[in-house]
Amino acid sequence: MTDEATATEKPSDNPILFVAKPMLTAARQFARSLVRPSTVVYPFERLEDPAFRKEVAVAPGKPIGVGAIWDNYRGVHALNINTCISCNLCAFSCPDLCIDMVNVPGGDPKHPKKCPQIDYGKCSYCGFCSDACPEGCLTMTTRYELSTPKRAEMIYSPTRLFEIYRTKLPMNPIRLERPENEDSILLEPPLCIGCNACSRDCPTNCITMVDVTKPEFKPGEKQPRRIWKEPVINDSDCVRCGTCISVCPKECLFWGTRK
Amino acid sequence: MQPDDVARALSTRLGDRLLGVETFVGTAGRVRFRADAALDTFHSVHDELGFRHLSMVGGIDWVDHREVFYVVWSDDVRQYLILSADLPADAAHIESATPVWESANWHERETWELVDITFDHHPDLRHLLMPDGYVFHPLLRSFKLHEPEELEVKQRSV
Amino acid sequence: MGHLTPATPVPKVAPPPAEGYQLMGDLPMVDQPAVPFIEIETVRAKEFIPAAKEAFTALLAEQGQAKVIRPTFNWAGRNSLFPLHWGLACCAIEFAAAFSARHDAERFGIVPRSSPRQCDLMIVNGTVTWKVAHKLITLYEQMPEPKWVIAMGNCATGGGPFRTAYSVVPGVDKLVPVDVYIAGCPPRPEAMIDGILKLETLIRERKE
Amino acid sequence: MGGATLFSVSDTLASVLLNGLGSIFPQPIHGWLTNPDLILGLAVLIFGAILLAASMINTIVLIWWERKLLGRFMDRRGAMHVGYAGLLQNFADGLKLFRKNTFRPRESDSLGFYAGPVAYMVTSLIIFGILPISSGWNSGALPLSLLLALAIFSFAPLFIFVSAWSSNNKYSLMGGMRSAAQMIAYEVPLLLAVVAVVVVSGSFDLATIVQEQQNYWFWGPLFLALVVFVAGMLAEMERIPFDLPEAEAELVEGWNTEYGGMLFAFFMLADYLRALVGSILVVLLFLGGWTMPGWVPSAATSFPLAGIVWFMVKTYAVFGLFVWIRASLPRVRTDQLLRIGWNRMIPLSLASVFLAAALVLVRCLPVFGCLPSPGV
Amino acid sequence: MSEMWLNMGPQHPMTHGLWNLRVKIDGEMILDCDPEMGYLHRGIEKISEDRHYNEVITLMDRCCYVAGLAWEHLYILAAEQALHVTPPERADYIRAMCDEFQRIASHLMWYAAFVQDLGLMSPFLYGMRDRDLVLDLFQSFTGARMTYEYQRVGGVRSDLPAGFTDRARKVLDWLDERYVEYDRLCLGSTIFRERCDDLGKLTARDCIATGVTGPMLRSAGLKRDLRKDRPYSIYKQLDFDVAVADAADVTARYLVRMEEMRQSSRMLRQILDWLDHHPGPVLADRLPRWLGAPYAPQGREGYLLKRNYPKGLGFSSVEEPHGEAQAYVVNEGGEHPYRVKFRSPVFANISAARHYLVGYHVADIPPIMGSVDVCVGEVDR
Repeated sequence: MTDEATATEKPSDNPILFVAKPMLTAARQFARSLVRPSTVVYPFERLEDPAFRKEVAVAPGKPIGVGAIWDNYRGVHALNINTCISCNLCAFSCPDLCIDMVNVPGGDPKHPKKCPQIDYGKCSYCGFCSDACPEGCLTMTTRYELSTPKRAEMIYSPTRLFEIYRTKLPMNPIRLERPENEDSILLEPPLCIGCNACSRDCPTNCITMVDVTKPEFKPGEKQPRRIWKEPVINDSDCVRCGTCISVCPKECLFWGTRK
Repeated sequence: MQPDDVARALSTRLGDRLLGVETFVGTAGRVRFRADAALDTFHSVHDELGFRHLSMVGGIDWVDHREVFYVVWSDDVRQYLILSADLPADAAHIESATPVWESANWHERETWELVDITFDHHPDLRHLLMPDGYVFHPLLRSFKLHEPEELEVKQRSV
Repeated sequence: MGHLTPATPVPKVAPPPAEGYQLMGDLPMVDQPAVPFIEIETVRAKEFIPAAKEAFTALLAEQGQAKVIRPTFNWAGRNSLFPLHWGLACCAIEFAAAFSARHDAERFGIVPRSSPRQCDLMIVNGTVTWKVAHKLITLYEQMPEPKWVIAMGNCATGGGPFRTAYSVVPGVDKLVPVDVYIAGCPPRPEAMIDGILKLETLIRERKE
Repeated sequence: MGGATLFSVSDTLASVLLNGLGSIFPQPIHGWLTNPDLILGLAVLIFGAILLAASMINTIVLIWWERKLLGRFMDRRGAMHVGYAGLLQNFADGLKLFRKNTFRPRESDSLGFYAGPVAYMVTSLIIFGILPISSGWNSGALPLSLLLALAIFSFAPLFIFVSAWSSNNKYSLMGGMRSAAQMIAYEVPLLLAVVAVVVVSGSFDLATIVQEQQNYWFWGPLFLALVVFVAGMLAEMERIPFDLPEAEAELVEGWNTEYGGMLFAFFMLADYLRALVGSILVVLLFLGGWTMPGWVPSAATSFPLAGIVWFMVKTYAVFGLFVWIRASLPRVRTDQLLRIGWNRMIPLSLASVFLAAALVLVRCLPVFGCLPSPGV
Repeated sequence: MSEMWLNMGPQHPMTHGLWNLRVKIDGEMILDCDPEMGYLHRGIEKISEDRHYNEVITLMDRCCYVAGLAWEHLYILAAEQALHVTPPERADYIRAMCDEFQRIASHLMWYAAFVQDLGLMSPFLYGMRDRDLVLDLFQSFTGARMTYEYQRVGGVRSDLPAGFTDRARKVLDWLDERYVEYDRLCLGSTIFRERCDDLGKLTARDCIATGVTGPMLRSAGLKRDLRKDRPYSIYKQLDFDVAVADAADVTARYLVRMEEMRQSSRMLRQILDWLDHHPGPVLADRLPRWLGAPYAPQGREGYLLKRNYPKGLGFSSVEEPHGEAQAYVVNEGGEHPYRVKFRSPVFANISAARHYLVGYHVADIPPIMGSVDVCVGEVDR
């Protein structure tokens, strides 16, 4: 059964060497680490510092920084509040449900802007949210030191995430391309009452309400109570967040393939 | 080995207690048998077909009934075979596979604990993953998960 | 030596009169047994010991402790934190990696010990299930004072991705008091060291 | 023994102190204070204090030395942030353990639990009163100091067993049992290896043994005995590869599982005290003690400090060897340990005794002398 | 000493995780043992039923935390079969590369833990140090050290960064030198051989009866490797040997794992060469919307059901670093899997503990359990 065994031959017992072989190996390592041990003296030297990586990579026999590329490390998030369109995609793509959309101070008090607030006590740093972000305003940075003595301090408000954005840490450059055959949002016209809710709440303003011709009603026929407008969705601007579907009171919007 | 070969080999001993062998990509087939033919099926699969290695036992709760499935491997044909039997939801029990495959022991303990399928004549049917005395069977569909309730946070006394 | 504070006298509470109890004047008076002199002296000596202790502690607290003793012991305590050597889940691997050649947490005097008796820091590195909860509490109680707890990673902080599960404790702070939370899933070894350094700053300001 | 010894220094110190103090008082008190017995007693106290301080500081520095060395063997740095290069690390550890809560498990035996570590510590400390560190260290004219040192050295497993048994823990108990078995197995070859040294040097006095090595150190002619002695010493010190009693992988912390706080610090400190004693014994018996090749003996005697420094350098180097072994070898199993002890070590040590006797007989020692001596 | 039961765990340096080995001992001899699992049972199979297909991947990394990418691959293979999706070829190659690097990382972790059990101190540090290099590679294309969330149904998240293959080759060169050093430290030492030879014997017959797989099975002389026997992914195109030893003891397991790392290096060089010359997409382009892209917009409930997405069953089996892992995914047409069931190799390996522990000494427990390579996360799930 074990004819072509590759690992069967054991190194022969050499009683003369006894314990000398491992001791010599350890001594060789000792001599090597006298020059420079592999240790990164952490609070003073950091691997995410590119200059330091270059220095240790060339140290003799110590490829510490060879494999490391830190650009796409998934650390704490950075949020650009200015470009955020409040599309909710991050909150809905989060598998751990750690993102809440909260009001950002400032702006129009009647229609406050909502931006993600992240609870780092729940976040699992999977990057689904930054992958889902259509505008690239929610990205992950290389910062990983998040220890705190208070549990409440682990919840990062949008303002705090914006401060991280402004520190100009290296950010995750990976942008996923959208699939080509993405579904679009379709309308089932007979149900629509033209209430404008979808157009009002669309984060990208890609829904415009256009007039539809009011049909002739025979006298006595029940006339539907509605506004004679219908949404038209601009597919190239649409980020497919589905806000319109969730706000539609009559459930007349649905996912589908546009012919 | 193809599903037809499996069916031919098994039908002699099982007769109409073999409900059929379906094609399953990546395996030799999916044998569906009646629960009362369990030991016969195990014996013939083990002795006659030569599937000597039991890899996995699992249960599925389809709300109206339950399904138990076994994954076995043969070193001769180098293929997997899946055995599956439907059990009624109110009396889900089946003969234990431990006399045939010793490795079924822990798998069946786990399946009993999580999906509430009792294995008759199991040598040691007690809790494996949950603490003793746990009365629920979490992988049933009726067992729902929810956000944890807020418990009191312990503070340092000094 | 400072003033001796008298031991607080135990107030003698008269037993409440029972229901329907009546004072009767013609009851014979019973003589109190005489307390021997030596016994009284013993009681006094016994009182002296706690009083002297208290005074001595007060003296230390007033002068020496704030400036010399407490900072010294705080310095010692924060520079030799022995964490409990145990691994719960994923974070345990990063916990081990923090003691590897690259990160080398021993630089800060952090040496994991296997016995809780010799530890002063419990790093809860992973998911805590209800099955292990009482063992965790036992281990915590076996550690001698002063002791600290670090919740490492999201599972220990609040259950993490598994907090909805039926078997998981939603955060170890429901079982034992937690001093520092380290976010991350799992935190990098550097982040763990950073958490311990944060704990050291807490110990530096310790007032006990 | 000429020159100033440490004991004579403390003797002088005591007499100066007491004479000065006595001169203040009138006659009867003056007479009492300058009593030679009292002076001698004070001298002993001073001497003991100096010894205690020296051994403690040396032990703590030894721990630092091990941590740094181990760090380099493991391709890392070791303690480095507390004090310069981590020198204060072990002081911080000790202070912290001093501050910790002292406790005793409820089911444990009170007397054994407390007395064990203390006795372990004390027996390790006593040996320092016997060991001559330099020619001018102590008067130490005990004719049997070597035997006394080894006898006290072998007390320790007894106390380990007592504390292990009384802490009422299965792991501790197993550690204690292993410790006892190990002691019995390794005491014999250790002593036999020492016999070889005694045969060659012709004395049980450590100082004499060292002086015998003035011309040539014993490690060359008695290499076999050295190997046996080092192996036995490793077992006695309970270090890898013979650290079964506190084998961390299977017995949680071995016999000190239930100990914490100051009692644990006692154990820790006593372990390293014993390591220090072991290294010192190796230096004394085989590496020529404070003697130095090319040094005129009288110079060393008249200036003991140089001898001490040279001695400590050797001691730390020997301890470095132990650390090296610890860094690169796995630990053996109980039965293997006993088998090695009875089946290999004892024949080897017997052979070394015969070898030593033969060497003495044929008077060919200078041939094997590893270092040429200027004097002879 | 009379017989007594000894609880080793849950907090014990031997366990490398959270489980309890109850052993019945007489003096130092083991008479009986009873592993007690479940201290880390997190209900991953149950939580998976509440998550959509890509979100289960985050759980897979935490299920087996030393071999996250291998478990992602396992789940993805089953999910793709259940969902009728085929990944592009380059994604398959990248997944195989992940598998093999993960095998090296996992075996290095095993090496570190195993030698520490034996009392060897510095090789623990060497193993962890070299594992960090592999983790650096992972970090450079997945963005995390241990929990990668890299593979997706229908491909992988992103392509490899520029210059990755050269870096990977450098690390492989470094590791090839280190394997020699590891062998010198362990096999070259007489004490190691005396401790590990004839220890924890588990014959091939017992292995099959108790369902033991992986390096433990191969160390018993049975040449079974799913990468050869049932080639999934692209393993048919690779040239490698199956590491086998026949002594069935701890040394044999050591030899098999060391040889596997060498074979992984050999495979990786082939894969890296292929990746250099075949650029292409890494995510299937004709994906149903909910599967490929990590978007999860509102109004998603019942999305696939409404569209009559075909139902399916998925079964996959991969050679994980610890042994054969299997996944069984039931797709009932919803966007959540109806049932996910995993088979962990360590689960079976531990359940056979009575066969390879009884009759040895207490001091032998750490090396034997170390050679089993316990990862409690995947046992308890």
